[in-house]
Order: sequence, then C-alpha cells, then structure tokens
Amino acid sequence: MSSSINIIAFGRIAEIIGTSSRSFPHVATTNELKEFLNVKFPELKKVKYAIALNKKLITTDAAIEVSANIALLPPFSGG
Amino acid sequence: MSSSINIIAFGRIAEIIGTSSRSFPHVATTNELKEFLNVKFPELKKVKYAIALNKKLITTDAAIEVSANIALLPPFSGG
Amino acid sequence: MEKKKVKNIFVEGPISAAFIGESIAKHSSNTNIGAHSIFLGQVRSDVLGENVVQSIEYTTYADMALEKMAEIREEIFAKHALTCMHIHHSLGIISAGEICLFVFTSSKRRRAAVDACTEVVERIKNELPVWGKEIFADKTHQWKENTL
Amino acid sequence: MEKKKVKNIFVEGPISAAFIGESIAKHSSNTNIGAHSIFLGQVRSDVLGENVVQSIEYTTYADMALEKMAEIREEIFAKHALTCMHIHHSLGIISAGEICLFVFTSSKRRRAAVDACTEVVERIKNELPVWGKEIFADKTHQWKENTL
Repeated sequence: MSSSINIIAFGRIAEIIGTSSRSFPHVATTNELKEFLNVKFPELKKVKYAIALNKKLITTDAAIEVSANIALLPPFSGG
Repeated sequence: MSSSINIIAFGRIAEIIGTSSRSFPHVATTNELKEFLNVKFPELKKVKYAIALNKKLITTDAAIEVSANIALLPPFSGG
Repeated sequence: MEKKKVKNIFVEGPISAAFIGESIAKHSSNTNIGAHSIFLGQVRSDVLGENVVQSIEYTTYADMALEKMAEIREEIFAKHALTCMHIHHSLGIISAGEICLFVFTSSKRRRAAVDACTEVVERIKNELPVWGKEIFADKTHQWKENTL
Repeated sequence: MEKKKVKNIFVEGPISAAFIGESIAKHSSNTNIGAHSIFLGQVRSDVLGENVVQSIEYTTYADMALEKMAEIREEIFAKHALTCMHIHHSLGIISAGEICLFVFTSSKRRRAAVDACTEVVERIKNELPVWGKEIFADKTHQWKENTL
C-alpha cells in the first residue's frame, strides 16, 4: 500500500479542488506538492496560495512527513 | 470714571485670585496685565499660565481693548 | 470672522458604556463605513505619596473650547477621509473607573479612522481649555497637567 | 514545542454593539486603566460594477489562526505596557453594516493602548488565516483580499 497525505484547503483553493479536505499520494516536498497540484488542477496556477505545514507557513521548499498537517491557504482577508 | 476690564480665570489661577470672574483697572497690553497681576497676586509668579483675548491664545504682547474677553488659562488637562 | 458650525462636546457627568454601545449601533445603517476607531479616557486612581485619586473634577472655558473644537474638527475632516466623527467630554466630578472622554471616528478604510482618532485625541488634550482637578480620598486636590 | 495560552477569538455571527458596551463596562473596576483603544471592522456594501456586497462569509483555519494569535498576543504584550487586550472575530455570514472585528486594548497611559490596537489590527489582517467571501445581491461571490 503506497502512503498518502491528507490536505486541507480553504477559500478559493477549496473551491478549485472541489473540497476542503482530501487525500493525495505522498510527495516528498512542498515544491513537489505544488507541481503535482498544478497539473491536477490547472486553475491553481492562476491563484496565489501558500502552504502551511503543521500550522506554520512554508517559505522555502520543505520536506513533507506522511503525518504532516498540510494546508493550502489563499491570501488572507480577515478583519 | 476710569475704565476697567473684566477677567475670567480658570483652574489653579481662579484659586489664586480667589474668584473666576473679576474686574481690574484697564491696562494697555497683555504684558502689562501680567505685571499687574504678578504684583497683586505674587503666587501667580510660580504658575505657568496663558492669556486668551477674545477666545484666542496670545503668544506675544497684545493690546487690550476695554471690551475684550480676557481669560487666564493654566496648563490644560482635559481628556 | 469666519463661521464654523459649533457643536457641543460637553456632557455633565461620566459617559456610560451603554451610551457608547448605542453610538456604535447607530452606525450600522451607514454601510459605506468599513472601520471605526474609538478612544476612551478613563479616570485613573493614581497614587501620589499617601494619597489616592478618587475622582477628577473637570471644568472648561466652554466658549473657547467649542470654538477651538470646531476648528480642529474642520482640519481633521480636511486631512482624513472620514465618514463621521463624534466627540464627548465630561464635565463635573468623574470617579475613578468612569469614562470622561469618548472619541469616535469612522471611515471607509481603516487608516483614516485610526489616524484621525489618534490625532484628535492629542489635539483635545493639548489645545482645549479644559482642566482636571484630581481629588484625593482626604479631600485635598491637585491640578492635573497633561504631558505632551 | 513551546506552550502558549491559546484563547479563542472567534464568534459565530456578528458582534453586537451591546456586547461591545458590556465589554467596556467590565473595565470600570480596573482603576489602573487610563485609556482604552477600540477598533471595529464593519462589513461594507462595496459596489463592484453592477453588484453590491450584501454580506461577507468568514471562514478560518482555526487551529493555525489561534496559535498565530497567541504568538501575536505574546509579542504585543512584550512590546507595549498593556493592562489587557480582547479580540473577537466573526465567522459565518455577516451582513453589511454589522461588525465582524472587535479589538480592545487598555493601558495606564494612552500611547500603549493606541499603538497596540493599531499594530494588532494590522497583524490580524495580514497574518491570521481567515478568509472573507463577499456575497453579492445576485448570490454570486468573490474572495476578498486584504491590501497591505
């Protein structure tokens, strides 16, 4: 059985991937995840979004543990 | 009959001159008024205060009309 | 002399929290507002040696204060894109813990309301002929002086 | 991992003016407070072409937002001499004219409350994972983006 990772998504990103929580095959790093998602959901290429690993924003490429909390975050607009 | 001017005073200045409204003999300018008051109420020399003529703060020596609204204003402390 | 619309800002006694709540509620009908900034001054029971401030008694030279406030209001509206500004200052005896100043600015975007509120509070404290007499528990008093 | 006290800031639905009034009233017992600064965000009925914003629906990544908020709170208290700080942010559908953000800082002297309030509002808008969906009269929507 190949490992998978669970991803949560918010706002416009959740609209594009069609759900707010979903499993994908495991990829090794956040950059690889972005490439994978861009292929699977071409509309994502038009949207600015950030990745949070374990509730921390990722600013450079980072390794993804299978158990990581992965979140796709469009630009914030609270307040 | 010599002319007089009416002066209103506030806060600590009213305490020193003993009233909040009072007539004095007419003096020609605001500097002369300060000299007159300092002689009459020596305690005033210890207090910083400003003079307002017709509701405007006076920053240099100014002529006093008999009909002027003259006010003695200690440092502001509103708010 | 130029004419300015002179609005009264003075109220006798403390400003109640309920009044502040009602003032906020009144603005829900203006859906062009995106931000409110509020400053409240509350009487502090400062300790001076063995004395504790129990209340502050506020007095003013009302004619001059309201004329100056009208001038400040005009300048603030010229400088900041405000929707509205409301100012209330207490007169008389205000006990420690009670509110004596309520400044309320509103605007489309937050910058104008926030900047105008801060600026008008500074100007009220520095430019309005208002005096606070700090009354101690033993009934002696001292005159407050605002620091710049 | 370091431990921070995580307080909830999120409330379902709009923040009422009465609640704000009650929050203010609660502070009258702290006579060490001299100044309160309050920021309120109100939903604006912006016009976009032929469409008018009727409401904003707020969602959040609560776990991350509250952890970040605890971090911001700690930094704000380290930087400013605050007596207290209270923050409430709405989730769900908030209609135009209703209040969706309530930031309330208090301090002995005004500078700390005013500076902390302005700073924490900026940080909330820029750093908290919260999203506002602007819903138009015709039921279409667009995602808000905060401008820096």
